[in-house]
Amino acid sequence: MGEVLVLMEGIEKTFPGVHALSQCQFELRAGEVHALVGENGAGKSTLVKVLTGVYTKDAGRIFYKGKEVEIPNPRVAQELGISIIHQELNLMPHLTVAQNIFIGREPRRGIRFLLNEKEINQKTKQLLDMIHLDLDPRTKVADLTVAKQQMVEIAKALSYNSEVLIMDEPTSALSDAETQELFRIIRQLRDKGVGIIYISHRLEELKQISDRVTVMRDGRYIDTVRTQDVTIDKIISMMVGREIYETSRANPENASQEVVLEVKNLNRGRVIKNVSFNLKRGEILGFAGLMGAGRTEVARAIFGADPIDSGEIYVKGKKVDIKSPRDAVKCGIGYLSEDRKRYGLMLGMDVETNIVLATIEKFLGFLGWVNKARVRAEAQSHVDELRIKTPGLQQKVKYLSGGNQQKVVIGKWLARDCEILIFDEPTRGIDVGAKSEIYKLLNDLAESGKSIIMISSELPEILRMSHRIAVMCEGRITGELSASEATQERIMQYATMRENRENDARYSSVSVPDATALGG
Amino acid sequence: MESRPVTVKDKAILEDRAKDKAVLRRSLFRSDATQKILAFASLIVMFVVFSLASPNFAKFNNIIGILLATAVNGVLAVGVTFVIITGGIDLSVGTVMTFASVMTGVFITFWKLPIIIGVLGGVAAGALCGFINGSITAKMKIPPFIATLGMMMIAKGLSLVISGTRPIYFIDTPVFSKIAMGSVLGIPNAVLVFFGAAIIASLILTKTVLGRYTFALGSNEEAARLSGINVDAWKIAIYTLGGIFSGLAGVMMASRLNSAQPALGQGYELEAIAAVVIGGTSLSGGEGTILGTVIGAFIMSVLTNGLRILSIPQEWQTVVIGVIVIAAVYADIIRRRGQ
Amino acid sequence: MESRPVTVKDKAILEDRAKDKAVLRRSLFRSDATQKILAFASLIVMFVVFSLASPNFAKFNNIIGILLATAVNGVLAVGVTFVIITGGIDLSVGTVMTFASVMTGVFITFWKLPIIIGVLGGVAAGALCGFINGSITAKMKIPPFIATLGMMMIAKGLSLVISGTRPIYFIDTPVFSKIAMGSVLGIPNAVLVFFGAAIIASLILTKTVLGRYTFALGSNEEAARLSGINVDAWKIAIYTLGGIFSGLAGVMMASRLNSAQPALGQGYELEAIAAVVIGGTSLSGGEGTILGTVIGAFIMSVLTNGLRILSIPQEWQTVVIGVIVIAAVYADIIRRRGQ
Amino acid sequence: QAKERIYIPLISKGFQHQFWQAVKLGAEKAAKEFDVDITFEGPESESQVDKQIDMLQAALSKKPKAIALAALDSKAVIPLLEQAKAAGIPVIGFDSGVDSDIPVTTAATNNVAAAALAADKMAELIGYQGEVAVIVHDQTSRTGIDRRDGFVNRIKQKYPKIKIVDIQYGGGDHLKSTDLAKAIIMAHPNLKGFFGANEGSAIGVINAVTEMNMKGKIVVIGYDSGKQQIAAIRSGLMAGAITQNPIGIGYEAVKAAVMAIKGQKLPKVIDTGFFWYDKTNIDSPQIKPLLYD
Ligand SMILES: Nc1ncnc2c1ncn2[C@@H]1O[C@H](COP(=O)(O)OP(=O)(O)OP(=O)(O)O)[C@@H](O)[C@H]1O
Ligand SMILES: Nc1ncnc2c1ncn2[C@@H]1O[C@H](COP(=O)(O)OP(=O)(O)OP(=O)(O)O)[C@@H](O)[C@H]1O
Ligand SMILES: [Mg+2]
Ligand SMILES: [Mg+2]
Repeated sequence: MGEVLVLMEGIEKTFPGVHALSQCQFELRAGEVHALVGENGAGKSTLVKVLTGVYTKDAGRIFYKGKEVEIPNPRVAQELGISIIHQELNLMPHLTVAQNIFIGREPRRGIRFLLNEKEINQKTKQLLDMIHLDLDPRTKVADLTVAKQQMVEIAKALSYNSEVLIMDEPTSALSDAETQELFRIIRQLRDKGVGIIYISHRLEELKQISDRVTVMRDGRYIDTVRTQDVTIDKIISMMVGREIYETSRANPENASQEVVLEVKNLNRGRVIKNVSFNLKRGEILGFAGLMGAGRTEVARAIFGADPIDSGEIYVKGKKVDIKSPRDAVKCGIGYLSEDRKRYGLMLGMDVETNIVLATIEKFLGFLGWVNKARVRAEAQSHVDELRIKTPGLQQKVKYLSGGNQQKVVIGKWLARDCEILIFDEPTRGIDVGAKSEIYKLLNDLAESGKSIIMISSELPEILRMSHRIAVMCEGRITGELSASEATQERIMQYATMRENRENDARYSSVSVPDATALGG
Repeated sequence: MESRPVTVKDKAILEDRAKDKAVLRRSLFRSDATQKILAFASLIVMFVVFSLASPNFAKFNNIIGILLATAVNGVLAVGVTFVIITGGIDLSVGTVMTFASVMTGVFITFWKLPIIIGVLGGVAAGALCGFINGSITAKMKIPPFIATLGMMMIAKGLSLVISGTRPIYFIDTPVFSKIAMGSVLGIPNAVLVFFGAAIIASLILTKTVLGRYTFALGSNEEAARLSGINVDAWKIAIYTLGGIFSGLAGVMMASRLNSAQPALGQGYELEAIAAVVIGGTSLSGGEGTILGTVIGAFIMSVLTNGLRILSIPQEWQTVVIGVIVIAAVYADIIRRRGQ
Repeated sequence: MESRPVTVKDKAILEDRAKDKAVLRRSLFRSDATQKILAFASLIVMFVVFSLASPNFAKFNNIIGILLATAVNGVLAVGVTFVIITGGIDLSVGTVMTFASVMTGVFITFWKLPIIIGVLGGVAAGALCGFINGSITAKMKIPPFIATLGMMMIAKGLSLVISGTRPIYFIDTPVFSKIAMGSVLGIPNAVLVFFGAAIIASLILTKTVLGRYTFALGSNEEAARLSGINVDAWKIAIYTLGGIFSGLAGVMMASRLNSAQPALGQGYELEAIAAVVIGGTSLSGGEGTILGTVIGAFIMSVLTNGLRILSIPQEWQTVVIGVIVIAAVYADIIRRRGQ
Repeated sequence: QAKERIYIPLISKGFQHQFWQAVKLGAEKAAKEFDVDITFEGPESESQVDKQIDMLQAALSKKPKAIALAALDSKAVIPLLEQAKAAGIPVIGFDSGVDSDIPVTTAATNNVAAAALAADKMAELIGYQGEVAVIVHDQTSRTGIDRRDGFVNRIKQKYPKIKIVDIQYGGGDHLKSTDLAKAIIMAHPNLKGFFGANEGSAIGVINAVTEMNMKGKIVVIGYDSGKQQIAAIRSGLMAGAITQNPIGIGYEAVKAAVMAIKGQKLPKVIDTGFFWYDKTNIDSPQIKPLLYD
């Protein structure tokens, strides 16, 4: 490890109602990958935002290569050679990939004002090739999947050639293959002497990629350790300060045989092709597949969020005609989307309103009068149940950390008391503690007779939680596995079972990567 | 929960609980109420300044005049507050108001219907326009700016067509003018109607489902839809409610002028929207209060009246109002930032 | 690239490649050009209908009349397109135009400066107003709706104050009226200036940094800020550019009327904004084209002219235009959805 | 103790237009002469009846010795006039009458008769037959309606061979009126005469005729004065126009207010008159003082 690049000490930051950082310290050396971990709301993002000039610190000192610096805005950080991939996507959806990557430093031609579009497209192409991302630089970002957008963010951060690169949960939207690609790039950079701050809730990644780990809790610095000296369990206990709930492998036998949801021959354009499956009472049905396999599409179609071309849906044996989410909710179906900010939350509104949003009709009196006391009690009960960390029911959701936001969305559907719950990537961007709570919650829900569809891109999670697993590829269900027969290998086999014969021929010899390489 | 030794986590929870209380205290202090009192303060300052500048300003008659001048625009502003909180806009409030007053005239003067039917009919005409605005916005997915711009023109044209481009007088029904101009304890009915409407609106906004959904639509419409809310229907309901207030304003206007003036109305939408925004409601939706709107409407009319009383030349009045509109919103922004 | 076994990742990439091609094909098909040709088609339809309805419509003189009637509003609309693409709005374009024409009058008629200085001065006056709009919006964080509403009133008041509420005539400088009313091959200069301004605007929007940041701000301002762009400075620049176009419109207006009319201007902003939106630019920012705006402006003026030629009573004209504004935007929405 | 100065507010129908500025000029002249204070204000457009009422209300709050009013809608102001009467404030009408006996006097132009005179002149100039069009500034305001109806009714009654082919409204906006007039001329190629019922409308017609090179082919008659109209009459572009006596209106209104305060007797109507002016009499001592530019 080389010289000390960044040294932060005594950092303080307070938001209205939240002491986000107190006496925080952090050290980054050249040529190391330094992981920053902690529960949701521990202050990780805040710390790196202070370092990159997004927030100004209340107190404390920052040294860059030994010299004390002030970083009042992102531009200064860029000029120092610090770049960041934010936890939330920060792209301009109406602009192309190339335009996004070179925003703010467009090559000019002629008199200084003319853009050189050709050059940025070329440079972008090179950059994308470097990270093995095959995209046309002229594609509009709005047309990309979240995962692709995340890769574009990574490409953008790389393009600065910075000496310090900060990645705030870069893998939360990535498939395992893409994650491996990212690690390859990170190692390359590290070998060149770049210092990397790596924030993630996927603790198994730490062992693969990080040299040192700094743990934060409740806005405070806990400790910095060398990764090879500690176990994951040790890190976890440092993070949460307690033991966490661990499921044994979900019981393969599902008690009930009663089918609560049956989907027959669902079709929607090219993204859903003849999807049929059923869901039994008290069952957790895992949906596995690669990025873009169509799992989200199926969920949205069932939920009535998108129109379908054909297909039948039966709830408890009765054929239902779901035309809108409203119909679905009436049939007792709840859907927790994969992009909570866009589809799940009213960011500008308080925790209470978000939790009771789908339920409020239950608390109405004469002329639509809302019974505030009952609403409050309902919301409070879910805040307590889910241990949502918030200063109060009136706190605006946008001020909660990502994990707590996710819990608020879950709270909304628990309040609604739906028979059938579809969880789309329920643990995306959530810390281990909260994750285990969510697992426990899913199990409790299933035990209490609710039926759950769980879409997840994390195979270990799928394997651990599901009674049964459906695997999708290219809009079709390519296989169904019971918990006992499921392994990562078999799931991957189904997940890559392509329709196109030509592709099959060309790739029949492809070896499925082994489980460890997939991050298991 | 099963019994287990107290862990670090539990301590953290206890600590959190203490922290929460502090936060709660702080957030009570910066509650909406406090904020509006501060906004109210700037209204008071304006009042004091004008009172010192002219002995005629703070006289009872002039205050009543200010209240009257606020009433119609205030009701319009209250109505458009709902639409703005959903993240929409309603440019048609002014001409819909006119349309409603023309329809009242048609019912009462042309068709000789009872006054109460005329009043309800006028309000219903406003509601209909609002309903159409809402339907165009919700079902045809036309941005509200355009939908209501279209409605602005349609209502304007129809008012002229229906009235035969002539004012409709309520000469045969002298009682009609009492709706706005009668008074209780010296306070004109129009003012009482305005306050009544504002109170009802405030209750709707804060205590009913409609109010909650108004905020929800403005905050994240897609999330609302995916929560099973019938977004289109509620949106139509909210625009209809806005139309009802425009209709009420139309009846008040007709009563005050004892006539339906078909050419009036355009330009009122900007005044109403300005009042809403000065009152702290955000044009991007998701937040706002009726009390703020009422204060905003008063700031506008106190200013206009005060400058008139001081006999400031009219062209300068325009300049001053322009500056104050910006300053008032800026003060609101500073205030929020300070908290 | 080092050689390595083909991985799942590669498969995904291949899959994506197919997808990307589809996207590419789709986006070629629904490229801006195609879309604008479709928008143009509805203009043509309108044209044909009016030509059939009245033999006087498609006469050369009337076409020139339509072109002239579009010129001033068109330049305003082109200017406000930039602001709208950033997700903002400019309600002051109409009165800023008036302010610029009054200043031109002051320079040329009152101060006897050379015409070219007067013209540049008028444009500069517009730019100044735009600069102030931008500064208030960017630095004071006042929503553009309010900032420019304030500016609308300020510019209106100042125009009256400066001109002494009297028109300023360009009687001593007959050449001045040639700026708009001279002609080349029968096409009035005003029309040529309009087309020139539109072409320059289009180049700025698509080929320069300013244009790029215009889209970036409208698409995701926070992301632009986090990318190190000096958002405030660029925003000010964009509003200033809008002001320059308003200034140009003011000079054209003054030249056409051979006088600066200080009482004119309010109401022009809604027409300009309507043209922009009819042209397919979204009020929520991030997308839009100058060609669309130009077509939108023509749709408005062809409609007005055609209805006049048909001697439709004016109140009905208002209704029809209201309906068509909504219909035009709806057609655009349907068209996009279809693709 | 200094004697309190007499204050008289004038509430007009507008303030931005030339005509009202001329009225204001006359009022100021009288104010100087009689040593009183005046203010002059009016709403932005002649449709804003309620704005005028607010202005009147604010003016009453200032406790003036007298008040002068050009009512946009005479019926709508009656409650306030009664208020003034109760407070002992004499009300003077100007520009157009108020349907009430509260105003002690009214200094006004008879717009209907004035427009009828324009119709007579038009008939004469186009040889008592052919197509004629009209642009009016406003569809609903008293002045707009009176001038339109005065012109149209006279044509209908006295000149059956003249056809009024189109009446449109340009809001007094010079630019809009120009485009409007052009469209009308396009739509009616045989148009022989064009009447613009206020300054903005008349200028619009002149602009249209110039832009379309129809000078000499269409007889243009205007209303009021102003630099451009006067120039157009001198150059023959406009055949002539009706002028009222705006300066006189303002002057008489203030003078009457002063007399009313002093308790002097006033006639019920002060007719300030209207005149036809064209190339021949534009510089005559009778016309010249009535024109403004
Ligand atoms: N802009 C803000 N305003 C108010 N509070 C904030 C703001 N940003 C963060 N917070 C609060 O600061 C604390 C730290 O949040 P931060 O986002 O840094 O956590 P994190 O460790 O990144 O969590 P996660 O893993 O969920 O992303 C949280 O309690 C959060 O609610
Ligand atoms: N809004 C959209 N517009 C266009 N195409 C979309 C949209 N959303 C998804 N798709 C496409 O639909 C297909 C199925 O995507 P979907 O999101 O359902 O996959 P998924 O299995 O849930 O994967 P992920 O892990 O990315 O969520 C993909 O080809 C994707 O690109
Ligand atoms: Mg974070
Ligand atoms: Mg998905």
